Amino acid sequence: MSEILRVLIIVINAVLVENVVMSKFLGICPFLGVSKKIDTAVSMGIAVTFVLALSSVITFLIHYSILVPMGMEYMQTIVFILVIAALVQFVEMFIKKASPALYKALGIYLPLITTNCCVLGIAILNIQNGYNLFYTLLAGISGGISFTFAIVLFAGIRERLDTSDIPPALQGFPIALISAGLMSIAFLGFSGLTSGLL
Amino acid sequence: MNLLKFSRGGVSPLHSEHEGKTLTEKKPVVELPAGKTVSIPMVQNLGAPCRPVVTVGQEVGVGEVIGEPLGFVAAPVHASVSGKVIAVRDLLHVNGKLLPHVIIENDGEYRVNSALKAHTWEEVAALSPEALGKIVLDAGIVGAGGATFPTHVKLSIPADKKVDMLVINGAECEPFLTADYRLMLEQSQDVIDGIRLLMQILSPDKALIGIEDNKPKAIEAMQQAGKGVPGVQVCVMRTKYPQGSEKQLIEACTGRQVPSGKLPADAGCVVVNVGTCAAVADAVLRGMPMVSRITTVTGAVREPKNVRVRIGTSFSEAIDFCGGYEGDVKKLISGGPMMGVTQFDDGVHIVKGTSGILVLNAGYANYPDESSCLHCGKCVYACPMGLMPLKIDLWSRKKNWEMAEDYLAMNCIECGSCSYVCPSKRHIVQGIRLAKAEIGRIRREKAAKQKEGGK
Amino acid sequence: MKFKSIVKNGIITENPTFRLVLGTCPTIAVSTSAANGLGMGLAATFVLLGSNLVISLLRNFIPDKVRIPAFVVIIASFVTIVELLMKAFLPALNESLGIFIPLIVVNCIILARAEAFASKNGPIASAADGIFMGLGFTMSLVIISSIREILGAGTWFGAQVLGASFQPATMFAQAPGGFIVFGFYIAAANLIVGYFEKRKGAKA
Amino acid sequence: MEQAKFVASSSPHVRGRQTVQSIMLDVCIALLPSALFALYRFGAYSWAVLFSCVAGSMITEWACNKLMKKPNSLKDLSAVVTGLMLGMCCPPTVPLWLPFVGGVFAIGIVKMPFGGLGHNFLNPALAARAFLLASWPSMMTTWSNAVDAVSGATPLEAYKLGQPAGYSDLLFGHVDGSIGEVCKIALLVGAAYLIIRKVINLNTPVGFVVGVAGFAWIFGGYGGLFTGDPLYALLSGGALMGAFFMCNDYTTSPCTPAGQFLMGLLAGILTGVIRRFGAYVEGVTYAILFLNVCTPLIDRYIRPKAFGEGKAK
Repeated sequence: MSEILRVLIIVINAVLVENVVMSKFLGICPFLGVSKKIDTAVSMGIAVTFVLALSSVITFLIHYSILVPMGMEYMQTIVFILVIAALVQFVEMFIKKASPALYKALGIYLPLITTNCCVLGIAILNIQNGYNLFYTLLAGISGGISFTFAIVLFAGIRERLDTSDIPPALQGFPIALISAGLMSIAFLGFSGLTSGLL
Repeated sequence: MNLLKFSRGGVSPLHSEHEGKTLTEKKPVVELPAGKTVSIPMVQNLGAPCRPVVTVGQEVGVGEVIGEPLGFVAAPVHASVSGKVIAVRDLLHVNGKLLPHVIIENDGEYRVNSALKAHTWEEVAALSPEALGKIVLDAGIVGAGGATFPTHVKLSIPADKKVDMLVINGAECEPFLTADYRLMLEQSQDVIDGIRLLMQILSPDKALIGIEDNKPKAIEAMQQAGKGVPGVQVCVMRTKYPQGSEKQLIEACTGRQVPSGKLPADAGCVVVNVGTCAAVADAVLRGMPMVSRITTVTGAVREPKNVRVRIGTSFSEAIDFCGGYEGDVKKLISGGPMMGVTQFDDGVHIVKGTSGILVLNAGYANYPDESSCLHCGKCVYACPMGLMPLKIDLWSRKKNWEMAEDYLAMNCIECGSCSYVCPSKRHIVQGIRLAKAEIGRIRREKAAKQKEGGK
Repeated sequence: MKFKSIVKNGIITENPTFRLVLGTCPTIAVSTSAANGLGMGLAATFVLLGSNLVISLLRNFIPDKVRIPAFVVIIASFVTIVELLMKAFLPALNESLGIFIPLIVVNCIILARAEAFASKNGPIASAADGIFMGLGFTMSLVIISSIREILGAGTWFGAQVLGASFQPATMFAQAPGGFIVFGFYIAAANLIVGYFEKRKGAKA
Repeated sequence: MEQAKFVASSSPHVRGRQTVQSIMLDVCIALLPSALFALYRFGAYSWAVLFSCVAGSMITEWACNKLMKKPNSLKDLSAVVTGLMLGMCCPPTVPLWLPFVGGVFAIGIVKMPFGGLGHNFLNPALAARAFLLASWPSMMTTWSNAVDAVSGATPLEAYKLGQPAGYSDLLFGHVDGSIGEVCKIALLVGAAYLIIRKVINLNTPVGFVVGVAGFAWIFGGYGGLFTGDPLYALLSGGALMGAFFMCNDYTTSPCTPAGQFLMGLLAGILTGVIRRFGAYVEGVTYAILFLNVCTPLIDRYIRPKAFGEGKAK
């Protein structure tokens, strides 16, 4: 099979079949927290995708060029989280200088990304799955797209919930979680979609 | 036949049912004698009100000016009977507010004010458009279809705009109302005369008379009367509500769309109701200002009728003339059932824009209980303005005016098609109206703030 | 008494799960069985206890500017300890919790307690706060995972509880079940707590 | 102020005849041919399944209203419709408690927590079917029945195995499948009734049919592109049921003409994708559910062209 098709299938797999939020349970905090409006959800998604792509590559390089040679794989968690925290800080500073407009749109979301577990989670998974650099980058980007996809759809639903008469006891987080659960029912149908192709 | 229609939406209220227009469409217009007194409101048009210029005790003749306009967008008010002014005081108006009325004791002589002057066609031919426009203004002519926009304002086209189409509104798309229909049948010559006069003022390329295909006799009559008048043409339109709305009518007759937020003149059109045309003819050729009009009194009254009624006659007099109420009446509406305004009391008085008096009994007038919006989209299909009424209404109820504005609440013409089709019986128009009011208020506040900031 | 309020805070008034809605990822991901829930809860409790204690001890030495990175390093160290211990002694549990063990690092509960409590209070109070916050989290996890295990597999801590004729609804063990049960759990917990608070308010 | 003589209200003062109740009743009537066919083909047990579904949803609706202290909403018949729709998608062999649980799920979790009729974002019947399918997969895919014990594979399964059923069998329902979806003629009669009664419009169904048939034609065949059988794809499984009864569910589909067509088209294509590549044999349920999730976005960004907007003169 051609390489391009394979890449496409990997992205589809990440977005629909093994969606980070809907089936891997990563990044649920921002998924619930930053999904009240579609516009902010889109911004958050872009920011996460950006950081994910960068952090995947950097953690990959650090893991194989520093940790493995030194036999310190057990330090993975500490090192990765520090790298991600530093990276987010750096990206924030860089965007602030390079594009104030972008900073205005994404600025407040960037610090939140440090504690977004899909960033650390995907970095660790990449190592666990033994991906090479190309697939690590691909996993980072498709993970970001996957998160963006889920959060934007969810934001659409939540905007609509704003005009509904939700019973008081369920308002806020409960209905958001129930909506997310029902949404993941809809995602169940994609299971096995790419298994025959990968 | 290829029928004309506006491009989107619309509903067919009461179409197949033998209620509505059949009640009165075969009834010739009869004169409704004015009562002992008439109470003429000083607010009879969209725009500025009038100031009473008569004093208590003064004798007035039919057609004498009793209210002078306070502004450009206003038309003078004339006495509709002859007699003595007995009071000037605040009374309930059809718009629901307490407003000044001039009350005249009717002496029954209908003595016409001597200052009025009729013109022959030869005299008319010598008049400039401005002079003709002045006659229209002095005659207090306002849009007779119900919107009551002063006609002379419509006729003064800004220099940067060119009007090439005069569109005459004979659609009468509201259920129940037949006043314009009877007018077109019985006074087709007056309507054509009015059109000729208006054409002299505006010099358009064409005058299109839009009539719905459920009024074949009116179409025939107008075609007959309009024969030989250059540029006049009858457009037969498919029966669909709200065909008689200005923007929809223009689209149906000319194929042009008035840009959103703009006036018909921006599409090169002026729209005038057939009743207004007849009033123009009256004013110019007979010298009589707008002191009476044809109104349909219908619904739950014993003898529904089309009547020619003098301005200032009370609703109760009109209803008594038509045999009084029938059955358990619940609603009294000034205008048609789709856009008319409900009245608390039948003591209000007929104004220049009262195209109908509709009485609904309990079976009809029940104010349905709402249920939740199903998002069925029927209102989206029905909306002639291409809006999403359900969204505006939903956001309006959550007091989220930005979202309501985002869904183009301000484009709404309040035709009621959305509420009509709604299976959940939601009062969509009401919600949109609220949103429009709030958005308007916010815009005005913003403008005021900017002005202050500018200083 | 302060201790009592710490207990109450951790388990009820500021329960990380149903009041603050923090740490949602592990709550949904690992609550497929009661044993997993308990394991995850205790692991998080251990990290909370350790990080709260150490941070509280070091609170006067850490410069304010590098406060957050320092906290993260401390938390990550404890997570690593848990990771290694689990790998060594509870390999089965480690396997089923998988990636969510290292992800305790980014569990917002822990950083939130470090920032909000441990950096401002003494070591004993901080340790107590860590324990009871952890227990509050564990309690929620055990409740949610018990519901999911019973409905989704008919078992509780692996033991058959609902007779053999019961046909388990496997959806509750899958993703949708996690979200939905969690949602209803928050609603129910808030209703119950609200009811008692209201009654107490009425008494007082 | 003195007692007003007349009622004052906002215009318009006349309303159309269609009500929520009349619409729901029409849907029930439209489902009747399929239900009658099921009675003929699968026997009385199939009606027991339908009743179990309806009972589950009605009881839950009543209980939820009690619990939330809301007025009883049973009389709008929406719970009946949800129950019937769910029953129509169940195999005729399920144990009776299963559809009941499905009805409870449809109303108690998919519909009422969001505020009841009109507020849910997933089609309750389909979501409940997905729930049943995810929870009790074997029961939900056991088709063999007492009437003829020969078969055991639905037309879609047969197609994958290379032994497709004949068109007339598909059309007249001589195949295995869920209670309501086997007889296409009955479904089409019901759909025609709904169209005549102006309950549904054709935007979504046409989009869905085009999507399913187009995808099946291009990618559905096993001999390369453009070798698929679009008619077979339409007549098998729940495609027609999905097109005319599920996809265009008012609440969970877009409300603009363009949005409705788009939603139908995408759902149709996705159905094809899941049927062809997915783990499930039938993809209608999940495809429509997924498009339900997308509906708020479609409604947000696909708007009708407003009168006089962007067209100067």
